[in-house]
Amino acid sequence: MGKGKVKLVEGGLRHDGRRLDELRPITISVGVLKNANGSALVEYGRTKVLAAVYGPREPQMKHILLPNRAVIRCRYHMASFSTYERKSPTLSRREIELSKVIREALEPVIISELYPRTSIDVFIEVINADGGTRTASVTAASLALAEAGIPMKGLVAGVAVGKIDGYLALDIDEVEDMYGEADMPVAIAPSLRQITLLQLNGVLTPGEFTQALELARKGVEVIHEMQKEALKKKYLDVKVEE
Amino acid sequence: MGKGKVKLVEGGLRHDGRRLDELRPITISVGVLKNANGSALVEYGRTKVLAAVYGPREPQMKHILLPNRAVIRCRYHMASFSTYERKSPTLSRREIELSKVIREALEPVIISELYPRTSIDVFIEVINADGGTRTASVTAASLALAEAGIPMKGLVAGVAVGKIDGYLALDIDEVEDMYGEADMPVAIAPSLRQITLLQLNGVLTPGEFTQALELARKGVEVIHEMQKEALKKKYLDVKVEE
Amino acid sequence: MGKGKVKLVEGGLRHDGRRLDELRPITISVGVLKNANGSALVEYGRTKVLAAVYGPREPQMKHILLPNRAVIRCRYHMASFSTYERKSPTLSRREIELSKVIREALEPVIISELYPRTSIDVFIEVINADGGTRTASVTAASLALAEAGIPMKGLVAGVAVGKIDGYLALDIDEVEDMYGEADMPVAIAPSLRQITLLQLNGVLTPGEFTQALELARKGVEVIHEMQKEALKKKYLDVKVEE
Amino acid sequence: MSVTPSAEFLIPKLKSDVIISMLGRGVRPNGRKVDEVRPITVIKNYIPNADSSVLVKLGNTQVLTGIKLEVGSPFPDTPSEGNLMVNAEFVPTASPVFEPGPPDENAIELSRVVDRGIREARAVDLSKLVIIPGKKVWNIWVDIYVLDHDGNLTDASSIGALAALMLTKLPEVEVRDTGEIVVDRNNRKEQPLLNRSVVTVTIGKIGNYVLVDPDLEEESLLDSKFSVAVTDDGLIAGLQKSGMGYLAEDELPLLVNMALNKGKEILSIVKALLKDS
Amino acid sequence: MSVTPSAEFLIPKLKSDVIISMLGRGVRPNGRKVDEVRPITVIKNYIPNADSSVLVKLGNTQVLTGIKLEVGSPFPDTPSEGNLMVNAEFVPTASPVFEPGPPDENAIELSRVVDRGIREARAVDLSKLVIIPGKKVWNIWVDIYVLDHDGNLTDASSIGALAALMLTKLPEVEVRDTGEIVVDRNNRKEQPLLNRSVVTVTIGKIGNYVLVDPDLEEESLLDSKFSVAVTDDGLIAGLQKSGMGYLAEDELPLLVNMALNKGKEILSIVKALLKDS
Amino acid sequence: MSVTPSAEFLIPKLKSDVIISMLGRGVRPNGRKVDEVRPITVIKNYIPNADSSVLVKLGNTQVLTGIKLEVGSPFPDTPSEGNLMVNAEFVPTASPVFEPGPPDENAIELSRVVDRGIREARAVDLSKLVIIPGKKVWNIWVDIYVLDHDGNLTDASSIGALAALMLTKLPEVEVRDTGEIVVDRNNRKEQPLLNRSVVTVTIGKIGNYVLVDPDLEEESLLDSKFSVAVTDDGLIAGLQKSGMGYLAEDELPLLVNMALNKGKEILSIVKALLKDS
Repeated sequence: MGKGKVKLVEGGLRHDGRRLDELRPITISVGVLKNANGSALVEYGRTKVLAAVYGPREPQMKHILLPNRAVIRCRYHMASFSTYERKSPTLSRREIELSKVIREALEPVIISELYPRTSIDVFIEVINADGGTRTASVTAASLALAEAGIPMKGLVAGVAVGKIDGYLALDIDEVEDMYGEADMPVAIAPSLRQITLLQLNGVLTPGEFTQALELARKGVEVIHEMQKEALKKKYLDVKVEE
Repeated sequence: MGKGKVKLVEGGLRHDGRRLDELRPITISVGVLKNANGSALVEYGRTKVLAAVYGPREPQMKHILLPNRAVIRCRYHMASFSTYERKSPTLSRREIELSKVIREALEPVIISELYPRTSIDVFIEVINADGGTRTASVTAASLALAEAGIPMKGLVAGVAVGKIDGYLALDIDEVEDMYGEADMPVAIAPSLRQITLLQLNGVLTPGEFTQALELARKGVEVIHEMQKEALKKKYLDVKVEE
Repeated sequence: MGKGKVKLVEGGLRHDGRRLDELRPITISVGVLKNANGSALVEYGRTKVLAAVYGPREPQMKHILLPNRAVIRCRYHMASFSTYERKSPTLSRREIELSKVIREALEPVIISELYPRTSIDVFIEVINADGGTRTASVTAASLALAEAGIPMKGLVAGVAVGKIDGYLALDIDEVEDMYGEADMPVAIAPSLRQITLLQLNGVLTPGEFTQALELARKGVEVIHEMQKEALKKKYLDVKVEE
Repeated sequence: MSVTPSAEFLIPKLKSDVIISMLGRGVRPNGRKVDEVRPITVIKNYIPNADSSVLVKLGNTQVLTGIKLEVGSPFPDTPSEGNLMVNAEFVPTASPVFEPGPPDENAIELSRVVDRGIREARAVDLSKLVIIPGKKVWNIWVDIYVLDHDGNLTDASSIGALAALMLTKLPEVEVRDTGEIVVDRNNRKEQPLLNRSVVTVTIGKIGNYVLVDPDLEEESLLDSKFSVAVTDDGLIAGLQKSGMGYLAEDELPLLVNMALNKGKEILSIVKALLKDS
Repeated sequence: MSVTPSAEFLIPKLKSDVIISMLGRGVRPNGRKVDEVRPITVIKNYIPNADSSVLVKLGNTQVLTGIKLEVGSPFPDTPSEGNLMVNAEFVPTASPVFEPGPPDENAIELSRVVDRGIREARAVDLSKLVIIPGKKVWNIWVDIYVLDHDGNLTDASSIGALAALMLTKLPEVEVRDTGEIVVDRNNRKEQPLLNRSVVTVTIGKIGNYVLVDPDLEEESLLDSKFSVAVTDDGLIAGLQKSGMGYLAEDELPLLVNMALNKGKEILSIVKALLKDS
Repeated sequence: MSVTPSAEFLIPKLKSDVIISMLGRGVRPNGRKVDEVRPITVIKNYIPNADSSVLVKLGNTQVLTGIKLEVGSPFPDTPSEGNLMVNAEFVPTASPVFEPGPPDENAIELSRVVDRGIREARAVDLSKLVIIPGKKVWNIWVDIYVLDHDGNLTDASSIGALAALMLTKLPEVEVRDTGEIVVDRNNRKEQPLLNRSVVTVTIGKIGNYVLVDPDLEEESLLDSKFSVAVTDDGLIAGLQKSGMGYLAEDELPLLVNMALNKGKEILSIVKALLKDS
């Protein structure tokens, strides 16, 4: 964070030509895998994330099960080729933290009480990393859960807001993350007005924080519409098949 | 495989004076350990392999057991001092693969249906490695199983055929493996005419493959006779003791 | 052991001014943690060791339990900052050995038959290491067990005797260990006249061994008195609180 | 893989109902006010072999932090910076539910949250850690050992890391002609390493109730936690929502303000404690 | 330790009887002929951060292969060669029986079979990977990620590795006077790295019946599998028998011939696909 | 974490009573005298690829020890010494209770006890292992493989390590101008590496009875064990009490004397065996 040697904003436009409040091109596909109960592929620009859901099911490790609800098992993993330098496939400390943070971003919306003594497994594979992988992961996981038929109070979508060259910018990519002053990933369940993921890596004034949160909220709303659209399309596709 | 800088065949003879279709001196001892239910020590030239069998028994890890048959557990391991450069005792990827390949070379002949919910454990320790360790392991494991009284459809024996300086050669050693063009380990249950292990590391024409397989078959038959001899000797020894 | 380049004894006094048969300043506090069933902090000079006891309780890993007695689980661990050069928090081979040696120093005095199918857990954290950490650990663990109300045949206390510049010396510190000729850690249950830990790292004549053991016995007796004092004090403190 | 934890300390339903109804009246079971931090004590230089160290007590929570300075090589991509490494160990002495072993996701999250606060606030100027540019730098190991767990380990650890860094002074070094580096730990630079203070403030949420610095009993009832890293000049240097619940969009300004106020308070307490003793 | 696996997908006895009787009539449950390979599709350059990459679908099996080129040191015993490393991950997205964790014996066997085919066919000339002889070479990481498992992972992975290597071109490098190596990934050598094509063909055996490219349902009935690495000039560059059963001595010529024919076919399909798109 | 083991070999109560009453009459179940060591055999150079090796049988206990000499770098704090590393593997061939995996606490304790005996007796002069001072030294790997377990693995391993070291001769090395080191394993120094012999003697205690070199059946009844490392000049070069019991203060002189006598005996047997064959 914050080398500050690279010019990130010029004439109100960012290094890739976007406005400060502009999302990257986002594409969403639901149901991309045959075996998983639910799956989704989400792209934020060059960031590409695959999520798959298995469950509710009975896992091998019985001792983790709970009598009053389903447990959520979540793994966020970056493929070796997803990063600029090859990453070892072994889970890093960062991946362990993000697996927890993403699980806790999904917990509030999953109605886990319906499936006691089962496990709902969320496997996320980052295929290409260009900033915003954790928020794209939440967006994808939420859709994979929906396709798997897991009852949810609402969809969750995520986006990061950054501070670059002193400006707040929506959906920052890796260059902006690396040379910018702050990166604040946010995930929101818009229909519930609940923030389920909130982190900040960098420094903000209290005022900037409020603005950044508002910017994230607007971005999430757009992505949330795309999520609903993707599920509707999936549903129509299924209809056609029938 | 295939540096090809060393002269491996001259005047029809190999670097150690053997003919192309000649096995190394082979020695077989059955019942070399007190605790194991069955054990065998097999030497192909300077290659020396110990196999021990425990079972059928109930293992600590109950979850691996199967309701309709015994599971075979197999570990192929090279002792640290067995190789030219000291080997770390931790299982390498090669050892993990060979443990599987050797287990699958024994599975077809073991009548595992007789012992449901048990485990038959085959532990192989390579004491000195000079080429052909996996095939010597199959030969030794097969004998250890026999001594342990595990019912088998037939004995399995193994040998490698190599291609060196353009010639097919039986029972290649480490130098021939390293500087030769191909190494094809084979294990056969001769009484059943079943090939239970077949790998190839190197390049062969289809014609060479057929010849190599025939060469291996002949080698295995000789070793198979020695196996039977060793068991008979063991049996007589036992008689004498009585 | 035994570089022997540093002068350790001069005019009958050691590098820190102690006599050969003199203990370092020892402080003992019992009941230093809120959560543990029993705890003690023991300092031998700059060596500082914390011990905590949980149990008798039912552990997660049921398979280790025994039908006729409690199992003792013991971990001796050095904090990363406890040593001169930072230590990796991963258990070293030395720590694995010492966990066993310390457990076996406690086993003889714990009346484990009273709590079948339970576990009594002894966790030792070396906070600062300046020689004698294993013996201070036994002293601390013994007190933590007492505070936890685990029935014992007697308290155990430990101390090391070293050979430095040819002299036997009580309670050697790290410098004396490093440049001395021998380090003999001893733990004794004085009321039972039982030696429950005895190791030697270095070379002694049979005569020196006998003297060293006698020196250790005297040191342990002093420490044992301090243990009883600390427990009495703890007991009085509790009284006052009531 | 992260798995939904079982509730670690089950509190009887009756007791939990009582506590929640108390919170409705603005009272906490331990008698504290909603925004009241537990008493903080700091024992300095607790570990002779560490370059600096503190034992911090936050109520009954005890955390021992030791700092080791090691001469090492810089990372290839930051040749003119030293390195700061924060590691947290949940020692099994601290709680009946801590098992020996490598740091779990909770310990890793804690150390990364503390690390990010220090790093992003530039509390330590990493460029001052260079010994020979591009070749030799100081590596700072901040090892946090949780000894006794009575709740809010994050803030106790953050206080520990801050206090230990405030006490840290680099040893004098001599670079010989041979390139050899001689470290003199008995002689240290006058100026302390730290150039900005930062501490996390953790606020717990139970339903609509919020409370600062939750203790273990309260933590067992929490829906979610929110940690804010606060600098001495009133900036936000890190955020982390954790736990199974959510933060309502409209309550965030309140939470952040509460954290900024409490952070200021904690920073003055720590500074005073370090001067005193 | 290798342990007899439990049958992963239990197929009802009735259904399995039906399938076997179909095979007796030369028909497969999926309607394929005995020697018919499933449709192959290849999406090129799927991973922007990889030096080359392909998403391969073999029927419903999906395998993603990415290649990373790294500047490294040669092994002491092969100073004038670069290194090729093949690694396979069975991603838990791919199957209800895949658990997260390091590669198990199946993933390790697969990667080693694919590796041996490439290595022994000298598909990549490792001596062309030298940057500074004895000091700096290219390391080629071939990472195979199985995303969706509908059978015959070996051939899908082998196609993926082949196709990704066909697309790989070494970046231009400049060796500075200081010995520093500057890599320009935007400028790549004209000539592709691959100089011989090789692909595995896997044949399954159920009793006396053989079938090429078994899908997941068929795999659950297999007694054994036989993988043959086939080069574009009709040579055998690797063999691997796997599974609990055996190969009969007299059926081997048939199996090898079938593999050689199918290998030729698959290699032309892959080449055509890569030219097309 | 060290955990109280379950009794590995349960001996029927009746049989155990019989054995203990025999011991009361000074007789062991195997007919040995209380201070009688089992027959020792040594097969030299059992492992062609090792620099030296022995297969030791102590009764029915079989231990294979191989020594590998490797050129390596000295540790920074001992620049003018080579390194000795002792590692023990409890091979699962040896006992129904040995499971494959990294050395457990028993294997680690054994290797460290053997290591300390050799190291403290200065059986190997580590300063003779220097090739280029401060830069290149010989590393000696002593790998102990327990193949068959019939009790007293410590002494069998200690004999194995001693005998293998007695057979070890350093290869001749040539240091080229380039700094390259050429090792000629076919030419070895005349003088053996070992300059003092040391061996452990283990005494078992059952109640008040003591017995040297306990076998597996006896071990299952032991309260505690006491291992004494004995040098050929009658010194004590290491002690280790192990097991769940204690040593009585007043019995120690007896135990140590017994060990010193037996150590002398074992050392002569081993020396004779190595000369013979």
